[in-house]
Amino acid sequence: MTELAVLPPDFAKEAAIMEKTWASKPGVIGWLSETGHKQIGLRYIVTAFLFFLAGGIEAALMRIQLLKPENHFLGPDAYNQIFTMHGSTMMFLFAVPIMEGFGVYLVPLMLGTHNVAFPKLNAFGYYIYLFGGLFLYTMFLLHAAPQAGWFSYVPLAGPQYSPGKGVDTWAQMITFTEVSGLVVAVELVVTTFKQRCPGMSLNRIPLFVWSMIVVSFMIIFAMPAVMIASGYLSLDRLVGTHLYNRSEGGDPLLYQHMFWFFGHPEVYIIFIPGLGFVSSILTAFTGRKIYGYTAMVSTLVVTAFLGFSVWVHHMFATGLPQLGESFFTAASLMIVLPTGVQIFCWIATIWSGRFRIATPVMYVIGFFLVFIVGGLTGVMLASIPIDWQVHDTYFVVAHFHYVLIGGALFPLFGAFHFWFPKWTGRMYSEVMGQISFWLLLIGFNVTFFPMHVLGLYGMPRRVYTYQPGMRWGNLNVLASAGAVFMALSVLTMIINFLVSRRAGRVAGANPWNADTLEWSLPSPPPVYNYLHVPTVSGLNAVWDAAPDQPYVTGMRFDRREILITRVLDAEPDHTEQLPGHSPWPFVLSCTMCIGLWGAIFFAWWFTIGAVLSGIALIGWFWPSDRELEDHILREKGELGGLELGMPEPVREEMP
Amino acid sequence: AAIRGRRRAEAVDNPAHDRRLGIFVSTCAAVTIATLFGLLFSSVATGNAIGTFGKNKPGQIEIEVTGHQWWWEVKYPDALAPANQITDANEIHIPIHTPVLLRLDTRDVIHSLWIPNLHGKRDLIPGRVNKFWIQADRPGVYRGQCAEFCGYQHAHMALTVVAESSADFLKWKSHMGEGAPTPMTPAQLRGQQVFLSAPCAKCHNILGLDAYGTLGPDLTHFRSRPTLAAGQLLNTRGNLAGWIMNAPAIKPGTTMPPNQLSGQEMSDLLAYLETLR
Amino acid sequence: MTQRVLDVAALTEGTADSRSLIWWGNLAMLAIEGTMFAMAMATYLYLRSTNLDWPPSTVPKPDLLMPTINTVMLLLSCIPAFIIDRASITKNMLPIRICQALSIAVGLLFLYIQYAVMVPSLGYKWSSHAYGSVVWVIIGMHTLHMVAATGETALLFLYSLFKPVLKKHLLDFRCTAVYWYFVALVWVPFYFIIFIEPWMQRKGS
Amino acid sequence: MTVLVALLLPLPAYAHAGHHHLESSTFMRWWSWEPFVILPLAITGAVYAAGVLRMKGIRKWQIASFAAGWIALVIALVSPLDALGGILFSAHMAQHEILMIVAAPLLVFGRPLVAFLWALPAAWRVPVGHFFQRDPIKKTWNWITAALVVTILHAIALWVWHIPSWYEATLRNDGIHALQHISFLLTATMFWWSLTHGRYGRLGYGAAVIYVFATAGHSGALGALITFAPHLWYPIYGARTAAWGLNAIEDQQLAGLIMWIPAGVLFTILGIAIFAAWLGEAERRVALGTSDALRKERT
Repeated sequence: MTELAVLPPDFAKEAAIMEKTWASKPGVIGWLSETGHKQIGLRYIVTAFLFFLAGGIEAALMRIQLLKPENHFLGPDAYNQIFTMHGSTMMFLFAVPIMEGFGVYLVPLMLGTHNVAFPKLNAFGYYIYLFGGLFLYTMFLLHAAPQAGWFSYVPLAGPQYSPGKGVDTWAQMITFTEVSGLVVAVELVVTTFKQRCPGMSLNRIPLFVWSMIVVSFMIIFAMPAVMIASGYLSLDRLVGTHLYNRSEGGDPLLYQHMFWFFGHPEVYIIFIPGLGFVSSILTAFTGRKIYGYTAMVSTLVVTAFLGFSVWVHHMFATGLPQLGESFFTAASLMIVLPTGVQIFCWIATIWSGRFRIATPVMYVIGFFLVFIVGGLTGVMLASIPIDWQVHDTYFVVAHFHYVLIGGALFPLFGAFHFWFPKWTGRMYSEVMGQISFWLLLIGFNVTFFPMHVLGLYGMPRRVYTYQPGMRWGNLNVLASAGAVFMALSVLTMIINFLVSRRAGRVAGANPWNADTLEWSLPSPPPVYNYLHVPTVSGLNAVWDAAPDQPYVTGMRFDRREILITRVLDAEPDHTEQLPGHSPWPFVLSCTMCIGLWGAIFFAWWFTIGAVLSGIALIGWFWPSDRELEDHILREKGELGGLELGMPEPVREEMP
Repeated sequence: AAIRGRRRAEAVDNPAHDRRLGIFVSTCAAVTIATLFGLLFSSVATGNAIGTFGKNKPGQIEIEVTGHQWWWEVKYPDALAPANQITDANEIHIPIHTPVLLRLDTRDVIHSLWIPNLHGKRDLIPGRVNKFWIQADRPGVYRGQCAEFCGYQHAHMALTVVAESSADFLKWKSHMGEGAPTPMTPAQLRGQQVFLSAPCAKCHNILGLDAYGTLGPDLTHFRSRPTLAAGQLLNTRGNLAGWIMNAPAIKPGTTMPPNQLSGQEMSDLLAYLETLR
Repeated sequence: MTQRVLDVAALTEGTADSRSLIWWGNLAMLAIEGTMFAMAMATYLYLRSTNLDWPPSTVPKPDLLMPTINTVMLLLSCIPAFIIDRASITKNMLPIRICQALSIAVGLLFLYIQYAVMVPSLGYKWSSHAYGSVVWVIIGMHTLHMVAATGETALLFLYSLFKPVLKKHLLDFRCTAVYWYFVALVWVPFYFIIFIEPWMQRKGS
Repeated sequence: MTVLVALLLPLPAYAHAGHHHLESSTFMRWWSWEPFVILPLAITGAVYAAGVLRMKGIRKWQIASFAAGWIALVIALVSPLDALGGILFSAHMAQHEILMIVAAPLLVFGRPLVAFLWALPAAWRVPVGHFFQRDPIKKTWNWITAALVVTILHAIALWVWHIPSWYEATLRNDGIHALQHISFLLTATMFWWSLTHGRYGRLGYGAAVIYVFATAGHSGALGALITFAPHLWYPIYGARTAAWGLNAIEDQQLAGLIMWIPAGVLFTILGIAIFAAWLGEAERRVALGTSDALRKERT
């Protein structure tokens, strides 16, 4: 590579070509064959947010039902469906996908590349997620929703005690959303390790991106477990296997082990991106780099490691070996340490930086307050004698809402406000932002703090009603009242965003003076992201850039060409061309729906779907005309050679 | 494009400052570790104490609790004379100051027995027997309930634990061991016939009567129990009549079917059931 | 002021080795599927440890001959896969085509033997007992992967007969070869637990 | 965190301290002085010491690491732990874990191969070094120590030896027992060697973290299976354990737990150390200026 000292380019002309190369196609078919990461990322975010609203409405219905003892607002049938839907929606259709959406949207921007590594796969992941969610809600509206809880323990969810198609729907939804999760995980891992802009060595990857890498690895090793667990459930229900049937040699606890082997990492999969948001926001609002970068990254990895060995603490009440208690408690307590170190590093950062206040950072403060309470009750739950008392009570409900809303939702809402100017090019209203924050903080605590007390008073989870004389009534009224504030908060936020999107102040490229690469782009970013791949010379890309910070030249503008760099030091290695629009991801997700939905009703549909999917895959991988055209040009010598007789491959990092 | 319009933040990081921050973070981490150790030790010590207190103590008794959707079956096995086993439902009688070993099993799905004032939870899992110890030191009535979601009526699956002096307990036990009292009045006799001819006897057992159903709770001394339908209703005559007429309306999902009884049959049946004390 | 640039025009476009995106994607997919197989294995071992009667006494000792031949054949099929892998580096199409044809033949034969000989001789069904369920699940999972590996090879074979072979197809050949190793090797522990292990048990202990 | 593990181990035993029927003073005398164990240990230690004395390149912490690893070997193979392993499954498990994730990595961090080479007389050093650099030998070595290969080898060693009939055979026959220990120690040493000094050096530390994770995963799974098993895996321990006051099933649970949790914590520590070294390597390379064009020295 050479350095040029001249500044020749005609940016406008190049930009016009790039615009044409990367542009979206018009029309419905164009929309369905979109593969740009920003569009797909936004679709994830919007879809997941809509599911969040649905889950919120379900929560509100539950709160109404629990307002008074022996209430008849919802019967047990409706209530059990609704709490199952609430849990499944929030875990599988909202929390994970929305974090993935942020990853898909932000990671390529933060890394200085044009798109994710496998754009078609990315689009496929979105549709499969969407269809999984729509299928669940369709069945819900047809009164055939699952009602065995979001955890679907067998034998309650098994063929004998849950007749109907509800649990099958649930199991299939799991397959769909987990496929989508796995797809995004693969995307993000490969994108991050191979497509970083030159100069972004491992130790300069933004912390948010690290959090997404850690999450992606956790997804790769955790989500297969729940797919297998729910797959066995489907098989037991649909074709009569006995994997969970004790009387034929199966074991219901096998399901719990596999479910929580996934379920515990799942919690981290949800809140680790939240930690990434916090780091991003704090960097911008303290004006200094995060204190203890290496410690922050390492503790994320430690959390991931430990997350896989403590699933058993969800099963303390199943009667585990007494001897194991000290081990399980110790392992669960150990998780506190890495998370604690992160929090201490943030405090150190705030302490030594120039702290400014705005809505995003207020959400971060909310995160600290709420998440720490959740962490403390988590420490309590790690203790087996305490867990035996409060397990499956409202105390646990309070605990994990403090962890998940504190650890994921507060940072997420902060992230909404933080990146809103980047998405839309306009600023949100600060006043409304702060109003929605206070409503959420107050509403959340009013809703969930009393649940700790309810749990200690003995109110179990998942009861559709309770009896008078249990002293639970008033606290339930309080909790329901808090929910009103939470609803108002979300409403305020939506209105704020909808209005500001059109009428907000123009934001400019970097309203927060933040440090990561996406803030060097105009808001909203152009369809191709970077006209020239940037380079970075420090952890805080924007702040550390020299006045003449180099950018990359010599790449094609008329192809979707991306720069591949080396894993460790991000030295330029080679270029690759990404595919453009393609209808096949959509088609493939439809054929998979035929197979997997159909199988619920008649097993042969699975085979039909598999054959159709095979055909769709052939279409998917069929080279485009453009690739063949390039090939012909190459043979004529008009477009670089095909370098046959390549040297012995350099095996770089992986075997 | 190249990165344009960048502003460099003032350098806030200086080494001396960062050293202080390092000390802060490592001190906090050390304190965290120390605290966790304290918690670990106290937790394990407590766990051991409550997990094993009944072992090797004299005079312990064993009770078998079986979960059903949505009620509890309670058995008092008699090791010496298995035929003397007592069967009860939705209430556990225990003597005070005595360690009681509960053996937990389930007939259908997973349930979890939780008597908050006596101990934490333990799941009832198909195909395995979980055991745990409880002990009451004060006489009284303790409420317990199912803590693991078990379907439609998970909310209505409570039981009561009656802790009483050993003498009272033995008295209760011997009373329970007797069969049902013989009906005296004509109404009661007619009621007994209703019980046997209507579907009741298919599901319920009454000791000393030609009724051996095991799907529903044992009714031999059912009027001595304080509640109906696993803690949902007080065991009053009115509630009982409503329950027999149309149980699913009161407790949707219950396996107890509605019964088409004439007014006369119902009052006879109630008269008979009144005797089962 | 001058503006520095980093000129990458000299870099090659695309590679057919471990540096490329697809290679990494392939590895990630293998990690996912490897985890799934590990879960299937864990299921087997878990159920084995909770059942004293395992395999159930009604299950006859498995036939060893055909499954062993089949397994050895599958392992040997790594050799053509290896040749495809190596020959793709230099785009030497003749050995690639021959070995692809060979792989397809082995794949089909393996599947034929699995379903025409081995499965009927098992003596139980997935619905017979949990042992049957888990064995069938394992065989089914592996079959799906075998079908995928064979199908992928077949499609690449047919495609390369009629259409120009681009660099990305060379990469596809190599990734398919890696996938083939995976599908072949992952069968070995399952072969061991389904066919060998029942013979190693001292019954009645 | 190491302290945490160390403190964790005695806890369950502590809970049962009141019960054991064997006096600790009795079993503390059970040192094994098997020449087949003592001799190789002594020779290895001496050769390493000789090599280190002659050569300057090995750092102090590396020497300390080797020494610690050597002591761990003594604890595992010579101290009463070895004899106790014949009575208690859990002690046997602790012994194996010490071999595989304490001794093996510590020995490897001490760069024993370099030290051994230097222990040779000066005249031999170069030819021996050259011999190992020759193509077929180097290629074979590279292949055998490829991270994936050693990970699989180590996994096979771990799982195969836990098949009941095989494991019980080691308790009946000292020769088989020695073979088991050798295969655990050897594959583990190769595993850690390959990850830390292997072909790709620090470049490969990213992949190494995944291999550590995978190994932690399958070994933890084996531990979990042993912990939750309702029956004895190795009935031979049934009678032996009673003398210790644990019942055999509890002993088995303890063994499984040791393999699952303390070992998992050690894997985590080693994994994170490798990960941090990977990040450090990135930092070093950037500082060395391979990304020269990007540094901001020019204005």
